Amino acid sequence: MSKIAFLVPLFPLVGFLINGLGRKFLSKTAIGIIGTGVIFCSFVTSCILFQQVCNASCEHQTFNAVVTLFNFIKVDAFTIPFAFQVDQLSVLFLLIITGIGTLIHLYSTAYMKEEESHHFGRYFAYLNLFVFSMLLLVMGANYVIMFIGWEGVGLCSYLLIGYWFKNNNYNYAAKKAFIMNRIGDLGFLLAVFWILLKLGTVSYGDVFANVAKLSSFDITTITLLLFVGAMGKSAQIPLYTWLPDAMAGPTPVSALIHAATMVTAGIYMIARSNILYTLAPSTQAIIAVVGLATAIFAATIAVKQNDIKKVLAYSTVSQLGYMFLGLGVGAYTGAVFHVFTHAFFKALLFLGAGSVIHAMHHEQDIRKMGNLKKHLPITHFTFLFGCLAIAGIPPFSGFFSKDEILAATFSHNPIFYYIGVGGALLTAFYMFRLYTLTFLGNFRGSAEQEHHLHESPLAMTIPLIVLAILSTIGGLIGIPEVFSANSHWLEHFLAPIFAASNKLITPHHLEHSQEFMLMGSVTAIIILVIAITILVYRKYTLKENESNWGIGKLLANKWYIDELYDVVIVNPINAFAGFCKNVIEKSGIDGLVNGVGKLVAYSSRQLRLLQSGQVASYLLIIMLSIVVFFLIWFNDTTITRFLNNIF
Amino acid sequence: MNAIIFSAIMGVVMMFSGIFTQKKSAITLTAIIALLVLLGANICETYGCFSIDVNTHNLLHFTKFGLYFNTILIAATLIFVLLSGSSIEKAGVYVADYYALIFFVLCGTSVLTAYNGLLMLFIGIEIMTIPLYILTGSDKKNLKSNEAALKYFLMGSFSTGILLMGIALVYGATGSFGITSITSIAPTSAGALPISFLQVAGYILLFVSMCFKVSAAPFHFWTPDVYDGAPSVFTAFMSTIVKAAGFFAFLNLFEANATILGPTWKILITFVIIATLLVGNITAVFQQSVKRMLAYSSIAQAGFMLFALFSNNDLAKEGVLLYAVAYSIATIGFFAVLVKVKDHTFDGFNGLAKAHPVLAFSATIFLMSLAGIPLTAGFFAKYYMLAAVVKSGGSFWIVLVALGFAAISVYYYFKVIQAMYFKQGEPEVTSATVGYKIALVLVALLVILIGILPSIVLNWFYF
Amino acid sequence: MPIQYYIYFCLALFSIGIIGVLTRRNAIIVFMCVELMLNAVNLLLVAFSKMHHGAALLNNPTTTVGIDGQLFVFFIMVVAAAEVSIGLAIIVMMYRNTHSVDINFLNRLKN
Amino acid sequence: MNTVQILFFFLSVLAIFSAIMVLVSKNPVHSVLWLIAVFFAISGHYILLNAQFLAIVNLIVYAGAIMVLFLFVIMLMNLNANAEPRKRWWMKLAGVVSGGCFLVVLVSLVQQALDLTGKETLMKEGNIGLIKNLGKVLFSDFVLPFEISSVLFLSAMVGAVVIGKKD
Amino acid sequence: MIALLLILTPFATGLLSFVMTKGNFAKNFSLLASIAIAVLAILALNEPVAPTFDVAWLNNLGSRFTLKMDGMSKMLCLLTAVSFPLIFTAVYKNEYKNPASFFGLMLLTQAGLMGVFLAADALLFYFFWEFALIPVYFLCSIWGGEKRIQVTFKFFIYTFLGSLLMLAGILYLYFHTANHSFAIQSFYQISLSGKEQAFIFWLFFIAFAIKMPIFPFHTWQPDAYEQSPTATTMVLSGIMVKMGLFAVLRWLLPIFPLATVQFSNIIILFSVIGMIYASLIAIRQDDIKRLIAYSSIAHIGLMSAAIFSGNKTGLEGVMIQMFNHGINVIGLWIIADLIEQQLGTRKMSEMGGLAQKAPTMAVLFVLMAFANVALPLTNAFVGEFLMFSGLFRVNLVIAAVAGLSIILAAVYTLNMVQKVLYGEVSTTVSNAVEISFNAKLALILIAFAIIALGVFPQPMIDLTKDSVVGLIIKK
Repeated sequence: MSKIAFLVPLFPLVGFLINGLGRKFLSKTAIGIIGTGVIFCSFVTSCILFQQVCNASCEHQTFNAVVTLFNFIKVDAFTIPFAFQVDQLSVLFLLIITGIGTLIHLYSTAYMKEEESHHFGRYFAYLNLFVFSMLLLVMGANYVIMFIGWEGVGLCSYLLIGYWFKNNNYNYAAKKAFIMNRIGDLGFLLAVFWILLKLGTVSYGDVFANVAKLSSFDITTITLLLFVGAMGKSAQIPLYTWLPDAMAGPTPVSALIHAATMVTAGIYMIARSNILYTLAPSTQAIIAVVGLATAIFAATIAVKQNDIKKVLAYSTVSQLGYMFLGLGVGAYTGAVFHVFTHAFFKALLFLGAGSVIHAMHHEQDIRKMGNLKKHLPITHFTFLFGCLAIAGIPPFSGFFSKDEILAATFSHNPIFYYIGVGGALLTAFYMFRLYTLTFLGNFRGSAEQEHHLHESPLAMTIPLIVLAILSTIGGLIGIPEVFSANSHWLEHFLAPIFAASNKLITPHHLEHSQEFMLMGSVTAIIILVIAITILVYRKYTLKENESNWGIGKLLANKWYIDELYDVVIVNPINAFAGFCKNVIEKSGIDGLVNGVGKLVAYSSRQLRLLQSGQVASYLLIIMLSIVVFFLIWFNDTTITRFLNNIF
Repeated sequence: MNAIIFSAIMGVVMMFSGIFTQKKSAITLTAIIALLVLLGANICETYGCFSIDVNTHNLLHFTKFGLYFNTILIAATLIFVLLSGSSIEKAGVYVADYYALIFFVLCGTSVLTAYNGLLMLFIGIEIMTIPLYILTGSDKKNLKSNEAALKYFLMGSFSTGILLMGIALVYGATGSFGITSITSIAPTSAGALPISFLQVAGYILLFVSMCFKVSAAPFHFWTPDVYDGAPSVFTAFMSTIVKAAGFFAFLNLFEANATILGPTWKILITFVIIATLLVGNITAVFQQSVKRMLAYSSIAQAGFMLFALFSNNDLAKEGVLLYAVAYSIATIGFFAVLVKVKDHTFDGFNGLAKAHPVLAFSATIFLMSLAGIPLTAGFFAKYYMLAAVVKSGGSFWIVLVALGFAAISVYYYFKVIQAMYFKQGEPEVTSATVGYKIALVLVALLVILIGILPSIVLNWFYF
Repeated sequence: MPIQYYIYFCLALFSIGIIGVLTRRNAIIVFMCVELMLNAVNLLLVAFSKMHHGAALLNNPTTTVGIDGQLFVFFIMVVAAAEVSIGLAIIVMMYRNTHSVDINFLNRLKN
Repeated sequence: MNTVQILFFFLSVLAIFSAIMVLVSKNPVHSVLWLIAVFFAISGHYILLNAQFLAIVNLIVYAGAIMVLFLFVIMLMNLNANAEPRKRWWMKLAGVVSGGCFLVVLVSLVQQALDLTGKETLMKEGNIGLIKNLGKVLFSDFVLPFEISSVLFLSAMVGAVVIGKKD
Repeated sequence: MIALLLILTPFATGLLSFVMTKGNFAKNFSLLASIAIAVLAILALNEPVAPTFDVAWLNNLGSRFTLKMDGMSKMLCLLTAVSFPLIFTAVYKNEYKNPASFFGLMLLTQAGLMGVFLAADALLFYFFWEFALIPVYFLCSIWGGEKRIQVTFKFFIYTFLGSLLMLAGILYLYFHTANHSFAIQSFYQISLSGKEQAFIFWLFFIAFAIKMPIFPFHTWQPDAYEQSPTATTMVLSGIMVKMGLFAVLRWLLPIFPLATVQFSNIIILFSVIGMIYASLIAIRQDDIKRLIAYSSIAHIGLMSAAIFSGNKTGLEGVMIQMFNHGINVIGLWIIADLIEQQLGTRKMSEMGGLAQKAPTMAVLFVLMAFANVALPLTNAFVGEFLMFSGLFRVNLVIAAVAGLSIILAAVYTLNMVQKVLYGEVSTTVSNAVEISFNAKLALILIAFAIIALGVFPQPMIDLTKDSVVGLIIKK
């Protein structure tokens, strides 16, 4: 029944091939239809799979189908099948990826309309390839297939960030993204090797079943190394700097890859390996700390950003931090839930931003916007929904998922909780700063821009509307127990995945009253923050030489982290490489090799002086040699004795 | 015996051929025919067919190995004359005399391949060298040639003095001049020295003078100057056939005595081998003249040949045979090209491949053979030498040293190839006939053939 | 006479010859010193020949042991004669071209 | 000390003195004359050793023919004492030292060689040095090198022609 | 018989090509010949038992002309056989002076390479080892760049010195065989003491290390790659370096088990140092050819480290990576050559925006580049995965350090891609045009192989499985 699973990635692959190879022959319409169509087909297939999984879990059967296509690598020590795993977790991600993917493809057909035909084809080819890779990542039944997807999405991210390849800054951003991802990938890879070494298999089923065979050191190391992979892919401290730069890519790309799907791969991976992490509490602690730190850190930076996409990018980093916090405190369902809702509202926000940028003719500075609600009503409303969702206003989806994570954090460690809440307040602040500057107040752009302001075409607004609806109601799949018992559909749905972990986690449930109080107070404060923010920023006027000072300057410059990396890592490596190239290689090793040659030449020049041309000196050397021969032969004892006698 | 008699007769015939004809090519033709006769005579003897039955009173001892070696020398001379006949004709006016002297040298080599006592060794060496003094100085107007001849002569006679002193001391110790008898009378008297001092001293002096003859360092000094100064054709002859014969004599002399000389003997030989390889290879690197480079390279090759003496086993014997063939043919061949090129510096060879591809190709093969590149005869020659050393056991490091020097030798040999193939230039080349070219290519192919199947040389030895 | 005396004497002559070769510059004199060396060898050979002969006479009054040594000397003389003729010819040729017999000037060929 | 011994030492001293004089004489002609003196001394030794044939041959061939040839050449070239410039002193010293070393080393070794003690040369007696005996052996056992020597002379002759003839 | 044909055909056609007076004819002839050889090699793949060929050769030396074609040989012969048609296709439009000689020498090189991979007799192996070198020497020196003579000479003497050391080792071993034979089986049966092994091992290893080349014996390589005509560079880096690896697998590991165990750590260490070192240098390279050269050193370093990891996983990785690296690096060289031909420069700082002028090439270039960084689903990934995995089994830290090269590879490869393809069109690029059909064909074939072997590596792994088993059992 899950035989159709292979179709899910196959459709995007076909789309990639058609668009990629035929980009010069196909019309834009055809490309758009093919590009979107294949993803839609995948979506449909995913829905069918979802249905099957649902049916199975409703009947309380463990649905855990592994579809093996062929043996990818089979060597003596291990076998790595090219296999897909269709279960609750993967099917959920399939829906997100293909669903949002479809919407964003649709959106892109309009957004990228101005591109030349073959670039348009290239764009869709990349996008399809990305979906294909992402699907491999999610569906892979073992770590290697996941790694294939893992690197594949990195590649597509690289290609799409550098889509406008004429601009070298974009290329640098793309390169940075790829290399930072690679750092993480190395960790991932080492973890895979470790697993292979200890267990001889990388298939999830076998690994999780044999987890008992691993020592706690092994598990800690493996989980840490995997987490390094996740850090890279999901932009956590210290490997987060690529994500804001990745905004160089087309906005739909940011929406799909750098908000909704790819960056959540790390969460997926950890959720997938939850049993390992549950058994490695120290790793979990690290994850929680890193996640929380990232959440706060990115939020502080977002406060001072003026580029509409940058704000969203840091917000993404921050939200990913929350997800890791959730994972770190053992709230796997919560993390996945947040992935789910975040995918909706962050995609929505990015697409909305895209719509704004589209309307503003590629103006991205929010200080030069304002009062756009008049011209872009649909965008405005959908964006507002998104903001409310991310700020965590009930009953928008963000509220439920974030609350679940924070609740779990509270029971885990209250200090983390308060810090997390602080981050949530910052989120509300910067999101509504963004919203206010963009849509409220006065228009601060040029007159020409104002003249051309218009609402986006249907292909762009439909995804916005759909996503806005989903952002609003998406939280309903995970209503906390507080409100009604057994209402958390997601938890039940994913229960088989986290079953093993849940057995090991001692649930500390909060008192309902306490939970209500926390929820209520936090919500109240957030609303207060929003109100203040709107009031402050709706009066904002563009100042020419806006200077930041103190902490503001620090934040505006992103804590100087890029500069720090340059000084601490990049420059020394470059300098060392230069030293290798110019000194060690040239003077050292090659010098040694050439030195041998020079030595020969030198000794040649010296030795030939022996050939003086003088017969007498030739004969002299002969005679001396004869004497030496005699001395050698008779070990010169007899001769010294003689010499002692005569003198 | 056939070879000695026929070479003497043929020498006289060549002397007189100059009286009967003034056509130089006719003289060359006569020489070729005479060489063929000589070759035939020598081969006949190997198969037991003698012209005159001479009682040598044990002064000469004809072995299969020696006769076969002599056959090789004569054949090499034949190749030499075939390739360089025209150059000999241009070397001077006394063409017939030159050929006569070459035949007298062959007489000397025939003696050396069969000698069975120090007397015949001495006479053989003298017969071989005295014509060489003359050939070296045959370019009378050329001061370099004069100088070379005088140097060669002075140093040669000096080394003869050393040789004779050695012989005298050995005689004093043993009372005999025979090689075999010397070994049988190894003194065992209890003294300060394990064997008779006179004998050891004699052998050291003999060793030195033989080293001189085969130009092993540090007794090699005459070689570069003489090879450089002598007319190129005769250098080719001297550095190949004569040297090979010298080696044979050297090997024969010490083959039987190495055992009684004991371990110190190896130290001396090792010293000489290393010195020879060092001087030959290193000094050749810096040479500007190809001819002089070849002189040094011939020293280096001698270093390799000395391994036969070092290891002193059956493999060494075969090896020296193969070495003589490989080295002689390649050197003769390369000199045949060299004499055609007017400018003997490396730059003189620039662009030869373009102007004269056949010459360049053959020269490349010869040089590769000299460098010991596989699939040329030179490789197996070196191979046998080193294999012999390994087989004799111990001293593996000396093989490594030798190989290091072999790598250096590639440097200077390939400098010529570089000049010919990779550099631009207009080399001045005296006209080469079609016959010459065909002969050259055939010799080059022979080098490759031996390189692929060395057994064609060696199997004759086993019959 | 003890054989050592002859050996010492001949070695002395031989060494004087060598020293002459090494120190003189006149090619002719150098050559003469070589002849001196040969003569030292000759005498040594004869001395040895007589030594072996004397030893053999004790056992066999008609022996000819040692005669080969004297014959060897004869051949050395023969060869020396031939060598001298060639040597002098070469020296004369050299002199004709350079008007000098100084071997120190023989340095066109070097290095 | 008997006559033979006196004669031996006399001839030896004469020979060595003359040999040294060959070296140190400035004038080549003097060198030749001193060398002839050496040859005479050596011939005297031959006679002492009863090697009459060699004594005579030495006189005829060396002192008579070869040295006269030398003399002729020297006269021909008109070389005199000043014709030979000074050699660098250290070259001379090195020559003397190395020749001396050679001598010292060999002499010291001969001294150590115990197997030579007691061996004596036969003086005056023994008839192997007589022409009759030598001739017999020369033309029977040693006929081969004798014949082959002809090749040597032939080549020397050819060589002299090739080199000596003016073209 | 097919084994012999694989050597004879290129040899004979190479010689034939020399005598052809018309350059164009020689070119076409060589292309056809190389295709025929490729067909032969593919036919050989299907032979169920290892094809052998054996005739008497040097009887009194104990050497026979023995060829044996096991899985590893099959694979490398296949690599050799398919590379040449690709190379010939790629350079089809290039103008060479005296093309008859050029293609003749190329085919002779192929014959030598085939011989190396097939020889089952030490002396024969040595012969082919040298025989492969000579034509390359001429190719590089005649058709190379400005500094070709010195550079090639250095390369030649360096490798020649190495092979001389190997010869010494062979000699030593020969006299330790039971029956004084050069046959590989006799060599395998030699039992040497640990001390002897430790000594002779290095003689062989240095020869192979120079050929591969691994740090610190690599300095000839970037110069040689830079100066050689690109067709030759492809042979050098694609196939010839595999000679070294192959030789280690075939001749070193089975003969010196003790020494291998003893020294594997230090060799792995040097290989890994070399990887990082070469990667770092590659980061700072501005010359595209040198960059590829250093990248190749880094890759070879990994292979050599994996060989000495001494487990099946690593060895199987090496086996297939030998093939994959060959294919990939040839692809990169084709691109580098095209770029140099079009732009007249190899300096990447002068390039930029080539993707706009030659989009097809850009796509293929990017693909090759990502194969170079071993992206999954390209062929290189499988090999590197297995090799790292094997290395990991030996030493975690070393594997982790070696893993840094994954990151560094991304840095320099993407640098290259970016500088060449992206950005605004620079002045040197402004006249560039799309690549010609033949180059496209060659590159597309390579691209196809990259993807196909990246997705379905298993046939390749199966092909060489037996060879690996042989290597391990002896230990």
